[in-house]
Amino acid sequence: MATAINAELGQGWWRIAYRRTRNLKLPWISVFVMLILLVCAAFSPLVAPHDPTEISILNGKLAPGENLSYPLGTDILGRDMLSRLIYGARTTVFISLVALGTGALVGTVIGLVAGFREGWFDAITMRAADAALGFPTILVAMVIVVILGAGIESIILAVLLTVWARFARMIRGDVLSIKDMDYVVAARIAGVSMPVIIWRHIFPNTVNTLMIITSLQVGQVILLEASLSFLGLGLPVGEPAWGIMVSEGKAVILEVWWLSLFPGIAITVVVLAFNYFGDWMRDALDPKLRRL
Amino acid sequence: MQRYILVRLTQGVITLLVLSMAVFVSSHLTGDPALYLLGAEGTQEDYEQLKKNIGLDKPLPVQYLVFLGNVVRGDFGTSPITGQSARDTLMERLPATLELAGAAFLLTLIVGIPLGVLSAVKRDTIFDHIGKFFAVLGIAAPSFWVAIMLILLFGAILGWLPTFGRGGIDHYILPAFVLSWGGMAGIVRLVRSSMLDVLDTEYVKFARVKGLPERMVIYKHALKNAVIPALTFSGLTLAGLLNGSVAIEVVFAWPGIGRLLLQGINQRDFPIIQATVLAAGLFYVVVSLVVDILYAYVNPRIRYE
Amino acid sequence: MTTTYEQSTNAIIQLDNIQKYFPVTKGLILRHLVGEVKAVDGVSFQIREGETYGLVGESGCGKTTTAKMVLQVEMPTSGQIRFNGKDIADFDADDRKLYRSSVQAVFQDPWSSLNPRLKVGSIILEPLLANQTMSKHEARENLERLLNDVGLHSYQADYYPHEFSGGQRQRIAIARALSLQPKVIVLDEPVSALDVSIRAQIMNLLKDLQKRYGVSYLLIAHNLATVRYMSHQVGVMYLGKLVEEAPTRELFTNPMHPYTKALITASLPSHPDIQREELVLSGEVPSPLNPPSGCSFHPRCPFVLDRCSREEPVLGELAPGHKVSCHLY
Amino acid sequence: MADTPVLDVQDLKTHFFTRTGVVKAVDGVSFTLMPGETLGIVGESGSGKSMTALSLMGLVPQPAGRIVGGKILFQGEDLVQKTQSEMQAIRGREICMILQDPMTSLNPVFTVGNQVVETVRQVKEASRFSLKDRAIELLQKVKIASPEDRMSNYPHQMSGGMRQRVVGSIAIAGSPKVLIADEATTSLDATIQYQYLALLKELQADTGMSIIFITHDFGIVAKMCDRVAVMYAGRMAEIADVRDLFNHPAHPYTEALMRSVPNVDEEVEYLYSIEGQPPALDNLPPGCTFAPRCPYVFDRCNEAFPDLIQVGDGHSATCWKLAGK
Repeated sequence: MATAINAELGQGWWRIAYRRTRNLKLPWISVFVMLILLVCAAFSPLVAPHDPTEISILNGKLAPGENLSYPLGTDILGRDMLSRLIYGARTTVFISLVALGTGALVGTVIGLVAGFREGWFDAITMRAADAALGFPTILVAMVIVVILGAGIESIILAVLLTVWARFARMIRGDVLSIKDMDYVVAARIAGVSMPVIIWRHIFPNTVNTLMIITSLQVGQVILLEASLSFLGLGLPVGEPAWGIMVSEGKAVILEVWWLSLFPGIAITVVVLAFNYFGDWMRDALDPKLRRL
Repeated sequence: MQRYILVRLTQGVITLLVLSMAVFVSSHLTGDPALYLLGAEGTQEDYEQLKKNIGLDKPLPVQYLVFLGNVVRGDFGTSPITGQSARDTLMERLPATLELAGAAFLLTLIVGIPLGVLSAVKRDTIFDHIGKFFAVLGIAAPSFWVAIMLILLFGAILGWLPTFGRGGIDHYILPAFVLSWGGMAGIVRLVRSSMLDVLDTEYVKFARVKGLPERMVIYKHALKNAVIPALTFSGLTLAGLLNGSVAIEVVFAWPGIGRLLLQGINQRDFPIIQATVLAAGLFYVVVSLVVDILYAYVNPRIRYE
Repeated sequence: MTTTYEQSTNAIIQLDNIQKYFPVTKGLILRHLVGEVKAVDGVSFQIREGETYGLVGESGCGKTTTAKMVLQVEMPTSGQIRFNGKDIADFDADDRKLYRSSVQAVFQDPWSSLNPRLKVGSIILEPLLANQTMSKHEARENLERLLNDVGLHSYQADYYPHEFSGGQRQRIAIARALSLQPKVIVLDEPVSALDVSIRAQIMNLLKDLQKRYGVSYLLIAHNLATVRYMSHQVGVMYLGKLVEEAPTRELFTNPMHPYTKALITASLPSHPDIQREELVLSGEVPSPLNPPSGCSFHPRCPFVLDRCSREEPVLGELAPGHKVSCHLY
Repeated sequence: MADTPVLDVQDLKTHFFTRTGVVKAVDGVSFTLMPGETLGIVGESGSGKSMTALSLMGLVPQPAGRIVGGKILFQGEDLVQKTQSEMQAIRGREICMILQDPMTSLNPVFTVGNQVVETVRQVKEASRFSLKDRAIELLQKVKIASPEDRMSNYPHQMSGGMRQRVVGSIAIAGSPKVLIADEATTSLDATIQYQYLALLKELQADTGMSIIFITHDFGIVAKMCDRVAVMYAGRMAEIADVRDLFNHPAHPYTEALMRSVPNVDEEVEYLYSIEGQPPALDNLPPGCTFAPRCPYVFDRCNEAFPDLIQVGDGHSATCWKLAGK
């Protein structure tokens, strides 16, 4: 029994992923949602039936289904909800990609170095990471907005400031345990140089963790962006961003209920899809991380 | 143990210092504070005088130290918008937020821990599925949106609950629930997974082997070990309730510091921003310190180090 | 007999009074030294060409730390390690490179000793390719020879480690250790993680390889039977010190140190009818942070004398090649 | 010694139902255990020896694992038919067990005293007032020095050997008739293991309980056991009195295993080694599970799994070679 578990812990990523996809059901719904999101983001002008900023007072406040050319209805200014949602996907994907990408890069590099070198660099960066992890993100974001003003840069910076820490912490933990593995010791004994050891032995074995955290963080990033936009601290009002759309609908919720409903559903479904996918990936790749 | 607390304490103080620098810098980066305070009718002379009065002619580090000294004494200055002392405004608003956060925190623990335990013990039953669904939804749905939808449902359509402002007990129900949901979901997930881990351990197996009834195996041997990680998390949740409270206070028109902060930002009211941000920071630092001490206390392996 | 032994073989690696102390610190901000864990405290022995030196002892006796110093993963606090007569401290870059390729290791846990991301072929060839450049063709030839040496098929080079059982993985680890044609291989508990029916396969393989290539082994083990089967010379360690050393047959037929005797008593019999002289040790191994005065074994020793708690015994040669550190002799 | 066995296991089958198929962890195991007797169950990892022990305790991991056949007669009553709550009353009082790893058998967040006392209370061996005294008495029995002081220690403050003694004291708290030691000394150092084995013998002499040693080590069997059952790939290979087994092993696996173990007491130039690996339990060969590695294999071996064939008094083995006689 124990050997079977050990065998699972030490498998190559692609092989295990392949084997698990055969045995374990892929979260098809999640994958489907993620694909739709990506298609909407990449090809918004082609997918959207209308220009999201096109104002037509005559068609204002159309309820969903009332006019088939506007399947999800229109807002007060007569802008098409569906098109705005599709362009909103673009905003969401862009911000998540940039913020998460830089966060992952910075965090991974710091984590690798901190874990490998230990000493003062490790002490300082990990204390900072602890502080960044616990500290209320919105507060950080608000301070940044006060300094830089509202806008995409502020959102990205706010996300970056918290996301790097999660990557750094987890990757460092991985490095610390991999460093003590006998295969690393064997490589040192054989005279393999340090950069080669990091590149061949340590980094490839952190990739599982990297993928898992990334997919679990996407949801958090989307939520954060939406919250900031909702509070008016993100993109300028009127832009097609889901958080802003919820906020725009808030005042008229009793009358035009669909304005807030649909973007909220969009956020929830997308975040749900990424979380499920992350959970699935974690279970498939690394059951040790169940607590993440 | 002492060392551990000391390290955390230093870390907290550094966090607050960094935060104070950030808010201090923010007021200097985004324009000239003196111009700000002066208003539209001020003359060049008034301007110079004002600068001297509030020490803006001194070098930046000195200004920061003066600022820090004031802050430590609880003096955040006067709001140029309302003309009131920022500290007084803060103190006026603080109870509303603390009450809401407290109510949400209680809800989080009272519902979250049992649901997590139940979900793990009754694994793969209807309890587990409900627990898991609830947890996943709590993490995925944005709280501000849930709040709006609940207002629509319970306030507008059903008319059962008040939807804005602070008042009787019924005013707390919706905001406290929405505020607690995210953290509650996190606790459910965490307790569930750590409970599952603990149920797999040798000492739980041995507790069964020696003939303890299942109830004791779960509620004595497994629970304490499973709740220890949840404790740290719940501390973070409490600190993080400030996170959610800004949006919730906005949606429910709750007169707390979250809304105050947002107002401050929109009006570029720096004394208010500084006061609220630092108060929130202090709250976070204190809470996480208390939780760390508590954690060390319930975990004998750390206590005896 | 022992004299011919001495003459026919010479030492490849010689440890001379090596020590390894790990500092223990305490204090809030200004950490200060409160003591040292004397993991290895003055150990001397030599590994001879083509022979196996077995190092036995219970957990915490310092045998693994000693092995790590031989592997240059840990640096000794004091003492000398000589390789072909030359002190490691005086090595230049070329010497160091030569040492690196001459001393290899096989570890206990075959699950953590192979990188799960690399194919077996690339694991086995890594030491070789890190030390010399060679053509693809040469590399392939070397790989096939190594796989063949450890009883694996050449097609298995393209598999990943997880596709092998524990015993096969240990064979892969042995092939990797052999790739540089080393003079010495450190075997750290090479079979204790394996199933009983697999252990003999691996031990026999190691013996065969020694015969064929004349490689020396430093065997670290806690199981006396394994040590007896594999070794030519055996050293017994207790709390960081060598308490007895002798050629294998001599040590097992005529153990002298009370601790060695206790270890033999405690090792399990191979037949229910075997009755051994009862020698029960009381208590457990003391902390190496605060070892007992005098002979560190005296609190557990059934033959303790007055002077044992005061004077530290020295390792003395009582019979040819048989050294014991005990006041009884 | 009484003639009725305290434990009579007949054709026990414990299977695991996984996504990839049925794993026959225990597949037809039979043995008896007399009062005061010590039985060794020997096997390699995956031989089903530990799962046999868990089946006896009624603790087969749920929901994947299930006892699908056979009987476990304990003093005449079939434990397989018992409900969980009935089994709970038996565990600790009638049958108890010592697990392999003393580092993890004790709960890290409760004191040693707490864990001993709760067991004493559970097995109702003492009135309420003397719970603590009884706990101290138990710790004395396993030779823990100054037990009063040790009561307030946490497990992490003790050494491995000491912890395993505490585990032992808990296991005997209910004066069980059967004690199962599942690799109970594997993780201990040689001299500590020796002390522990001596302690178990002493406790057995005191209480007259029967002991089942689950082990992979023939040395423990030689030293401790009266009778031995050898398991291979979930099935019984051989069962015999310890001297019979060591003098005349009947099953080729037993024989090969014994010859492949090195010996402290004599010099061996070259060990016999069994080729190949034990089979995967979800993919067993059709006939005898040992056939692929057996030096004596012949046609019949690949056709059907052999019956348990008696070769002497209380000595039988599952091998077709023996049927030819």
